[in-house]
Amino acid sequence: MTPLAGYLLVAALLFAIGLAGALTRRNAILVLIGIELMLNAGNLNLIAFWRYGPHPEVLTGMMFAIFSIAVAAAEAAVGLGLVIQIHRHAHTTDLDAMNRMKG
Amino acid sequence: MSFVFYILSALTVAGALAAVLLKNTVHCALALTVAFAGLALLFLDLHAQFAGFAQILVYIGAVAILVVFAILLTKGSETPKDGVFSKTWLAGLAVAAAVFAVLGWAVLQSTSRLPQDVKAPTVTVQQIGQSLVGRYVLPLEIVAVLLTAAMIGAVIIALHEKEGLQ
Amino acid sequence: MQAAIPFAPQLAVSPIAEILWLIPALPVMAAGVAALLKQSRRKISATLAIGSMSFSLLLSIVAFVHVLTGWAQGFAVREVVNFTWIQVGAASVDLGWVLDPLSAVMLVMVSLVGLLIFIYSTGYMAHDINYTRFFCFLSLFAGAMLGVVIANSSLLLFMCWELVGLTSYLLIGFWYQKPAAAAAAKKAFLTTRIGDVFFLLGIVWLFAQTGTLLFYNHGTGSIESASLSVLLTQPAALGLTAAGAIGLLIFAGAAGKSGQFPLHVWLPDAMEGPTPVSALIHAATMVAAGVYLIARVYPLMQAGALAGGTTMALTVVTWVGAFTAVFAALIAVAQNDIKRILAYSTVSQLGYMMAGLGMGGVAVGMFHLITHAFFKALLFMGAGSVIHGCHDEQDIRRMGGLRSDMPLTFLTYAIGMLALCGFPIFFSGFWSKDGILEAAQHWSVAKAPFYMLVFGALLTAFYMTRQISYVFFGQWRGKKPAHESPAVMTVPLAILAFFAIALGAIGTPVWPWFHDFLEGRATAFDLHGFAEPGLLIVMLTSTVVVLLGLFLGWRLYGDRSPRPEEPDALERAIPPVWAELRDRLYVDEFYGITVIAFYAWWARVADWIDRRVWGGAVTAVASVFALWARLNRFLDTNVVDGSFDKGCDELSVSGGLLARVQTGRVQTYLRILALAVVALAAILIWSSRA
Amino acid sequence: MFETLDQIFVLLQHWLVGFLPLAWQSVAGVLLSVVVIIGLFPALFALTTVFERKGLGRIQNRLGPNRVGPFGFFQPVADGIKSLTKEDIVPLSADVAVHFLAPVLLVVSVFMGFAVLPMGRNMVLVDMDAGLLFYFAIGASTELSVFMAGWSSRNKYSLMGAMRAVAQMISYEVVLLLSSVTVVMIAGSLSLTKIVEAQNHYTWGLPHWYIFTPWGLAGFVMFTIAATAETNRSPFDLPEGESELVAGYHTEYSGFKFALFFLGEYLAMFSISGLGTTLFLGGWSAPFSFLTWIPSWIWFFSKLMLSIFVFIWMRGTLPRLRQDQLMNFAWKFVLPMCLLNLFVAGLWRFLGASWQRWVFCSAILILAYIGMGLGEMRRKHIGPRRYRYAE
Repeated sequence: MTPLAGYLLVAALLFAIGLAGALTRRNAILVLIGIELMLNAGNLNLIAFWRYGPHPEVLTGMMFAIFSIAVAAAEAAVGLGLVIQIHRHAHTTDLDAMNRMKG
Repeated sequence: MSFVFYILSALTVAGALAAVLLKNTVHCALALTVAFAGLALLFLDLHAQFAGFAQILVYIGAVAILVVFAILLTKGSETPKDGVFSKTWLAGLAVAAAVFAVLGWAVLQSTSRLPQDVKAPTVTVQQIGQSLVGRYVLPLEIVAVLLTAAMIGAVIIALHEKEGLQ
Repeated sequence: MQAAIPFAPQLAVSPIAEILWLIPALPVMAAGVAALLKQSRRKISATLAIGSMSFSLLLSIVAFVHVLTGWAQGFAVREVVNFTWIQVGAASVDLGWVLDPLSAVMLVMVSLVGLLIFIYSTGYMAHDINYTRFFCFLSLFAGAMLGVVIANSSLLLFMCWELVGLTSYLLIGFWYQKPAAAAAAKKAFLTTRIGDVFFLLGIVWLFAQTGTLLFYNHGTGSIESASLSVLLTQPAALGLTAAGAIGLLIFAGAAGKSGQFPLHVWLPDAMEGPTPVSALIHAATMVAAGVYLIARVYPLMQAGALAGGTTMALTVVTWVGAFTAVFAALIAVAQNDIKRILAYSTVSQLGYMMAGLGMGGVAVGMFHLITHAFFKALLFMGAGSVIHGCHDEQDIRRMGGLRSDMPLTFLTYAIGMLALCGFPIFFSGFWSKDGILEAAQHWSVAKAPFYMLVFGALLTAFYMTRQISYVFFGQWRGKKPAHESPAVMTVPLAILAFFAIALGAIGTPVWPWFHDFLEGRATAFDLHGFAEPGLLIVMLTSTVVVLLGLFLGWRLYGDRSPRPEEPDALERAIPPVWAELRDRLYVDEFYGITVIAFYAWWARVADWIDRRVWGGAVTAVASVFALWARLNRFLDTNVVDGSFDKGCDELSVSGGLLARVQTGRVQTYLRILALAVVALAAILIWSSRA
Repeated sequence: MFETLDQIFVLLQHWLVGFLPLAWQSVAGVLLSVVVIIGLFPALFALTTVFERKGLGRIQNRLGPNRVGPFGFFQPVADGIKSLTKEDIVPLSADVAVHFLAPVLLVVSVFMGFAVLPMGRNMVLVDMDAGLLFYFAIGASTELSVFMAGWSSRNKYSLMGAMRAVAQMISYEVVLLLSSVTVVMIAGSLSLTKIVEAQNHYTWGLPHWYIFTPWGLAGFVMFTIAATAETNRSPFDLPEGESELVAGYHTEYSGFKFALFFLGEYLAMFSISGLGTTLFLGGWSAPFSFLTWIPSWIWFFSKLMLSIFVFIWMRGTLPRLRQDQLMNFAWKFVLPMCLLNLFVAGLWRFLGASWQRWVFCSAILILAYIGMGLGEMRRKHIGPRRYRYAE
């Protein structure tokens, strides 16, 4: 079992956990947390591949990870803003309650 | 497979599990930060110093705080009466398990083809900076634009309907 | 006659030539600014226009002096500044400007007269609401005209030419609320367009033949010997060379602008515009543009002429000019509108210029153009002053005895009138017209033009006498008493009057300064100028003719004032002729029943075709489709609908089933998504496993 | 002689580690330094408290502590004993785990900041290539512990204090980062030791500290402001504004946990002063070339104490701001100035070693300062305000 495989398995586990959280929690914010976890699993994969890949000096994987971190930050900001607005509007963050498009 | 790796991955996975399973939302957020920290340490373990610090700075310094703010603003800190898991949690769990099974299967399938332990690459911040403004300058610009747009968008979204508040 | 100075082309361009473009640019800029001003900013716009114009005048004078010094040092200045505007593969569209005696003289004349007219307008238009707009148009016009003058590229010239046309349209129709003015503007625009089409054709042809748009370009220009020889070898239709044909086309354009015979109809109507406009456009500048154009492309017109001989193009120019001169003069005799008379006299004088160009060369025509510009502007502005003084009365039969009411106007007007008639010795008109007559006498082709022009001179003297005695002698026949105009209007009159006299001095046979200047010869003062064969005869004839004209005019109209309603003296003498003349020889009517009628008929035909033929076809097709549609409806209602409704029900049921999936729950979607990913990944791995 | 004096601590460490087998030496060396730091700065903290109280006393025209020991210098000892022996009260409804973790986390994360500060020539715990980034990453995580403290003690004063603190810290962290980035731009490195080295030159006996350049001065001023806000010191001490919220996020803390918060606050002050010193004041380099013989660590700590004194001075002098003033100031004045300063630093680098760059850069900054200042003065809108997190 190579170290890379280990990292990949951890990443997969994280991804699965995040997905489970996103799929099972009711609170929209926690769904977002799950999504963040999935993103981070992806980052871990990127870094691991960069580290054990053929050309680490090109930095592709790390750059990818850094950019995805930035994108994740943006995503979190917008997502949470949406959640807050929804809460103001519907006074709930329960996803089971939020199943209508009409206000 | 170093000893450190096991510790860190255990910490990370534990944090993630806690973040998903805990009842109290704020606890979830704090556990999430633990997971983030574990990930950052994993990055350091992978000699990705810069990425690790960036991870801490962005996720623990910004995203976690954002989440916390959001929780408090949506009064989500108190746990709801009727369970924190949706009615269809079983299906979700099954799906997640399936995903993990497939991914794990894929990894194990290809483990023979994965490269063995190669010597750690040494990258200085200098190199990262140069490639950021050199080879990857276009993505950098795009990300900059994206962040600006996201900031404005978030502000617009989160702004009150009523004017004159900050 | 001295030998011409060998033409020394100048490669080094003097600074003044470099900035020559400023001369037209300044007024255009002023116009641009004025266009943005509010209507209430009257002072600013007037100041802008006059200021820019005076700058242009300054520059023009500098340029003129530069050319003069060059000439005095013994070489004909011709400085060109060219640049490429658009580069299309090998061909390039070049623009540029030229500074040579011709353009220099014209520049000074246009900017000087223009400036005077601007100043005059501040008084004349003082009570107009659209004062600002007026000055905007005026400066734009002046800029365009100056552009025509300096243009060294047929394209640039054409652009400015069209701009001149546009602005004249705007200015003639300035009082667009008057239907007559609007109609006149439209008429002027369309009529000149007819000429411009030919002009454009000529330019295109010239470009196609010579491959360059530039007139002068250090020997490679389109009207320089190199390309002229090319043009001469190209035969065109009916025994013309390409050069001749192009020349004729360009002349058509010139005729349009300068109101030569077939296209003269717009000029008299254009008097509907404000009087300064009439003075500017229809005396000094725009109508002169045609003449100037011919002078500019004179090498082209003259190409292939044997020594002292003439060419087809020039012959045509001559005949048209001479005919127009007599024809317009005849009509002018029987007009009662003070400005119309002047308009027709302008047409006839332009005819003189054309004839002069045709027979005597650039100098002769241009000299008359310059002198005429001054005294005709003077006359027009005098007329404007009279109209102003008589409270916008234009009918000369309702005036009279004004010489006591408005002495200054009378004095200047009389000077202008004498200059126009060509009163001997003292007046510029005499010398310039004399030059033309002399050229006509020496013309090798035919003598007829000479006699026509002499007759024209007689008529000119006659109708001017008639007009002046109607307006200034006898006693007042109007309603309200007249008053003298303000100084701002009379001072320009005085200045122009001075020029109307003084200009003659530079064109006498004794000291043919102007001719030599234009043709680049050393000049000298020698009394043998009179000794030239036949010159004295010519001078004598013209003198006699003029005096005769004056005598007749005075005899018939002098110092007695018929009441407006009672018929004209000449009318009593020869009624039928009079009627003919009064109705302007029915040219407009002729056009009315020919050209316009034809167009109207053709429009009706087209209309008929539209309605009947195409309309019918369309209706037929439509009805076919309607029939088909009915059939379809029958089928639908009875056959299709039943099955279709059935199908719809089926669909809605199954849709209902599918809609169950669309719970609107994010997590459901995410779940399905994840499942799909799982399936895909599984397939992928399975396939790659083997 | 001076060399040994300069390097004395380094030599000492090597000598001590020398006793151990080679395999452990590196680890042992690090541990030793950590122990030293952990020992040193709390002592400094103790000293500072008494200095601060006496200094404030002077400023407010009173004596301050003067009972315990000579001139009351043993006051901190008494305080320490008191806080250790006091009962540790945990509110009933508090979230025990978080309530306990918060102060620990705070102190730990603050301590970690010292790891990258060069306290003298060759005297840095870990000479990291991305030292500054590390510092900020760690600094960012203190906010979380503050929030934990505020939230876990289930008290609206604590919560409000915490939220204020977090909001303020986030706002001013941006400023802190941006004002430091100028230094990174010029020095061309994120490593603090390299930054110090870059400033350790002299012309005519005067040092090349970054504070002596237009952008450096502006950056330093803004850095100081941000640092004051980051450490919740007066005039930015709203989070623990006694008059409004009893003691902010550590209202519900007592005994040793409270002491930990106290310690954490002062340690944060030390570390950020150290950072400022390193970035702008030339770290451990001597102010004049003829004073280089004085050991570098003396210079570092004297500069540190100097900036501490400035902190105390400000606290004694300036009144507390209002929340909206704080925020407006951060986002509408300091942040734009920081961005401008970035541009100016770029210009400085671009213009190279020419006299014009002094003129241009100072002119731009001064004009911008005056212009924006006037603008801010003109539009002062004071009215009812509500804060998002207080709804």
